[in-house]
Amino acid sequence: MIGTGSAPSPFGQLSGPTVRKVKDPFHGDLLEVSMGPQHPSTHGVFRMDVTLDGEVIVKLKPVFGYLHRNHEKIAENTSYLGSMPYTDRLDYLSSMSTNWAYALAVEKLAGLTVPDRAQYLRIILAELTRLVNHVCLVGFLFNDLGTSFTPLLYAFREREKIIDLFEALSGSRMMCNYQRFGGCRVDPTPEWLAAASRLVDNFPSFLDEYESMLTGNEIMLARTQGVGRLDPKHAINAGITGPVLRASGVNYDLRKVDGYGFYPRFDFRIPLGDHGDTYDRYMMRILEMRESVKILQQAFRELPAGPIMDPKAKLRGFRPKPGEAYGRLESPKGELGFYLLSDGSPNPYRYRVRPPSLINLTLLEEMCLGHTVADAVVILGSIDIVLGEVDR
Amino acid sequence: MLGSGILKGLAVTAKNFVGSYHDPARMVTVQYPEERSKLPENYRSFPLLVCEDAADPMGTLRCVACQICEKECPPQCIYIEKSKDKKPDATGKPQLYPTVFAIDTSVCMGCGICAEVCPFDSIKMDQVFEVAATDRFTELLLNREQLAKPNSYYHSIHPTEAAEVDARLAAARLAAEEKAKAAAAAAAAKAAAAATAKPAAPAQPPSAPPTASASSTAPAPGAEAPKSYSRVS
Amino acid sequence: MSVTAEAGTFLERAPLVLRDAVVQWFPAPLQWLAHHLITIVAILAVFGVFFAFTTVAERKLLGRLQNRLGPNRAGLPWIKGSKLFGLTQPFADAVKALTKEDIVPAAADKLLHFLAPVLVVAFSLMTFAVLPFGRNLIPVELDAALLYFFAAGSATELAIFMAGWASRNKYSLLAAMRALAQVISYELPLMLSVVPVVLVVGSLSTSEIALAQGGWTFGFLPHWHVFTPWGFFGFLLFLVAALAESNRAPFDLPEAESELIAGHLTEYSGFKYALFFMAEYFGLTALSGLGVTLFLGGWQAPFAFLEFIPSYAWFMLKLIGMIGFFIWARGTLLRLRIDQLTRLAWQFMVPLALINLGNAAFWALTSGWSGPLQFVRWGVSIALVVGPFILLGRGLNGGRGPRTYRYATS
Amino acid sequence: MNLALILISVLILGSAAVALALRNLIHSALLFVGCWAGIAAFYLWAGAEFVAFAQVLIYVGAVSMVVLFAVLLTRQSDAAEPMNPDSFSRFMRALVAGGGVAGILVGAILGTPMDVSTAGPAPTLTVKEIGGQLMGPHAAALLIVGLLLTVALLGAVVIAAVDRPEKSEDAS
Repeated sequence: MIGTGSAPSPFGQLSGPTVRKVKDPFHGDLLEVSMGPQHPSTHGVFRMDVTLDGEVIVKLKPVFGYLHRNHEKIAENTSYLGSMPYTDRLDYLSSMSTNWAYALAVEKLAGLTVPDRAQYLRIILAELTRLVNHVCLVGFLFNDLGTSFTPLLYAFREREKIIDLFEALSGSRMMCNYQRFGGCRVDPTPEWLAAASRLVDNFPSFLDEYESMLTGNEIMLARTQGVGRLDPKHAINAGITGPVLRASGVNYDLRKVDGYGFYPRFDFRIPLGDHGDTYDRYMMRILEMRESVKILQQAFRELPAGPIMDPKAKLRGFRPKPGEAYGRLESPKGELGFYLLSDGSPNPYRYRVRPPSLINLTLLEEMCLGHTVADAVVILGSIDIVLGEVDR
Repeated sequence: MLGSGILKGLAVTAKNFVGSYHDPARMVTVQYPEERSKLPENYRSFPLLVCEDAADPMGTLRCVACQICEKECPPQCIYIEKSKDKKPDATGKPQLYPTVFAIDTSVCMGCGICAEVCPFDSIKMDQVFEVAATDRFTELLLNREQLAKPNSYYHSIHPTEAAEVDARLAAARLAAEEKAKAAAAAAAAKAAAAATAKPAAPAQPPSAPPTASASSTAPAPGAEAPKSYSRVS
Repeated sequence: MSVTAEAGTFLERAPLVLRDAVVQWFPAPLQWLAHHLITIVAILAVFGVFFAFTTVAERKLLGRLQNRLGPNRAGLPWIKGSKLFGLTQPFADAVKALTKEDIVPAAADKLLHFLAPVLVVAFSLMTFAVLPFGRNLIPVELDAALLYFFAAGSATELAIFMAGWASRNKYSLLAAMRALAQVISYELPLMLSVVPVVLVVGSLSTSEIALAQGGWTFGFLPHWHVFTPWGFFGFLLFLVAALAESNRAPFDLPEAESELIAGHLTEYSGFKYALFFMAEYFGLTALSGLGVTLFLGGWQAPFAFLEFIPSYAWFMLKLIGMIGFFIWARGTLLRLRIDQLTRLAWQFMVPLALINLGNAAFWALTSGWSGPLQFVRWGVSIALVVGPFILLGRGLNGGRGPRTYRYATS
Repeated sequence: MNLALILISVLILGSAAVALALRNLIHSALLFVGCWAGIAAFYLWAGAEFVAFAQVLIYVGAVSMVVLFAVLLTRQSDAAEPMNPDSFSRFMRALVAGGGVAGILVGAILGTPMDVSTAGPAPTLTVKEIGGQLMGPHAAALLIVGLLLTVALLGAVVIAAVDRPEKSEDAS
């Protein structure tokens, strides 16, 4: 019988199906079940070919690509500015931080500087996106655990308030298309800033109510503690980043490692987990939300006045000099990077996205072996994948 | 003690249940067709063509068919055909106008880049989102008659932005008039000078007005950077 | 064995008087048939409408739990724009269920596929025969009424198996096996939590159990079983077992949408699916009715001065209260995994039910104690139950608890 | 002979006979359930409510599940057509065995002195008296049956409990 403890190094594990030879008659043949792509709980079009021995998973093959839209090839035939609205469609739950990652890469490529007010605005919007993303994830995780939408709708009630702020600022709730190379597109009005800081101030009270409802819940403890354990060594070898990695106890957060934007000016802490199971991944998101609230409160206090756009930045006819650049930031799902290779023409020669969701998905099988189908659904929910980013 | 977590959970849902009757924060439903939540000013859905007055939309279109938005549009969903003749635009300068201006709203994703790069403030983002249609090809492919909306409507949906644009256009029109007067005065002075020295040389034809060169670099939107192009009639 | 209408307010006797009046119209040999037919028609009418409005109540209550309005747009069919706060929603759903195409898979076992919904509704309706709705309003006066209730209830398992097997679908068979494992493993705690009531009352007949809970001490403390330690604890066990038996809330594993689509109902559509839905609600109402009869004093009024309200109104009020709790639990609690569910049944519920049985025996034996001994009696009775609850609870929870987290220092 | 009795016996015997004739095991198992329900109806007709409901609860509820699970879980090889007796002597031996059993049964039924004619009104027996009887004179029989069932249950658990190594990740 295969337990996760005896799993060899992940790359060996993924190569061949480790199916037990059937010896005694009581263990009937294995049941091949394909969950998805049209399945209520797989967060979009994603399929898992699961081989079951009774209730226990013996082999799990993730199948994706149903939402592939040829994003990178299209980007090679569009101008740098033209690709910006498409980056919203990558991780459609956190479009502001994806925009920032793309803008970061282009600014590194073209050597543009960004005024202070724009840097602060970018941090404010990135942390607001982190709140939106983590609230969504926690809501969906409880939906997979089987509540009939109640925690999800509480989470979405809070998400709506933040999304309405994005709409008032950038013009669209989820497809913000807000950042430009060298700054931001629209300067927030004082009322917007007041509404945003009011929202951030009473966000912790929502989190307290949410935690009191669910974190101590016995069924939640039974369903998630010890489920889908991820070994730190395997996580590092597989290149996993973000809350999934930190839940296994590895201290790697790009905001501290790279110190991009004005993050070094803010003091915030990075929560780390000890067991690396689904409960830890859930708690990582809750604690990260509390840290984001601290960052936001400091940012609203210290937001300077001044221009939001680098005057030298040209909107059209933008031709960076030939060269390459890799800009990355800590998106709510992990390390999101954009690699750009420019040949001096208005279109990038090569445009590559490092999708954290796809890379976090590679170890899904190792986490699910030995668990039941119900656990596999919960483990998938705790990894937080968005198919727009996985398939690009 | 086993069950305390579950009881706390039940308490929270009970609080929400009771709260939904008196606490507006816990009753978030907006009954859509009857009640409508107010759209923020920056909200954008699909583009619209601004025309000066509602009576004669096709005559007073601001658009000069420069096709910048057609080139910049990421999904390439704008199609423009230039006119052969010219007609004077708001500041009196003869400009081309689009005979065909079609946007395929089934392709358009409402990103607003066309409104951003348009140097003549002629295409802006509308706030209509009830665009259900029964036929994808005819009803969602909007021609310029369907796209054109009067400036008054533009003021109603984007008040501050419209005010800025009007202020800028007015300033540009004033600058154009001064220049025209200055040019006329200079021409008159030259003519007078020529008249005094008329016997010396035949009157030179008035120098052709320098053609307007719409500088391609439309400055970034934002309150303080005025449009750097100038037009002389 | 017809129950004649006797003393009580007019409202109290109204249903019986009406029934006897109608029975007179029939010729003598057919009178007993008319008597029972009227009872059946009454049950079907009352609980058919009750089922309809339970579905609406569930959707509206869940809505309110989740900060939104439930269905409120269903109006009268031909009056344009009439909105009756969704009260006609169930009839709209019924029409939808009727008009939807009823697809039977080609490989399905036609006979069993058709028979399953019929049997599941029939058996869950049969359980209504022994519930005492009012002072004399009991459809069939049986001496072994409780045994009849559980016999009819356990027959629904057969129908679930038929549904799972007849659909010839890998998922529905897997889900049918899970549903059976769940229903069978929760039948034992359900019956064991009911046995203390039989022990104290001394009879299996539900009307006698309801009668035994009459009377009030000091005029306002009713003698309901739920106000005794063994009764309160038995009621909790009964609630959890009833939740599991009717496949609801934390135990709605068979139709767990996050796993096996719609469980053994995957291949059903149209009115057959609505029948399964109806059977689940009838089962839920029947179990709540039984719970009300056994623990909440059946049709007894809570206070002496409220005696004038007819007894069947009290029964309905308590029934609505219990179903309200089921809906509330459905809106809040997470779902258990299949092995946790069966472990909860065998390692936690069954031992506690047996201990509670001993506790009820202790309570029955010491009924003679009075004065200070009363407190000792209550103390021992409570300790007898709470002690094992905490010990078994700690064993079940496996030392799991909310964790504290460290923060990165660098 | 009472009409109801005839109807019930036709139901019981009919469903049993058809169950034997059917090839589909699940259908025959379900027909057996019909047969057991018929026996419960028989008890009801005889006025023994307690036994009838116990019969339905135990047979239609539980035993039918065991039979159906057994049919499902055992390997059904499709090659199992009915074995027709290949030689005459096997047929004779089968006839003798069947006949012998039938003879013993009929002999026992006819032999016992049952005064069918004076069947008085069914004694009205309340459940309390049945309880008293069970706990009083027949307590020993009840305890033995209880012990037997527990042993059977433990046996089933031992067979079913496959020695799965304790799953490491459930160590919490």
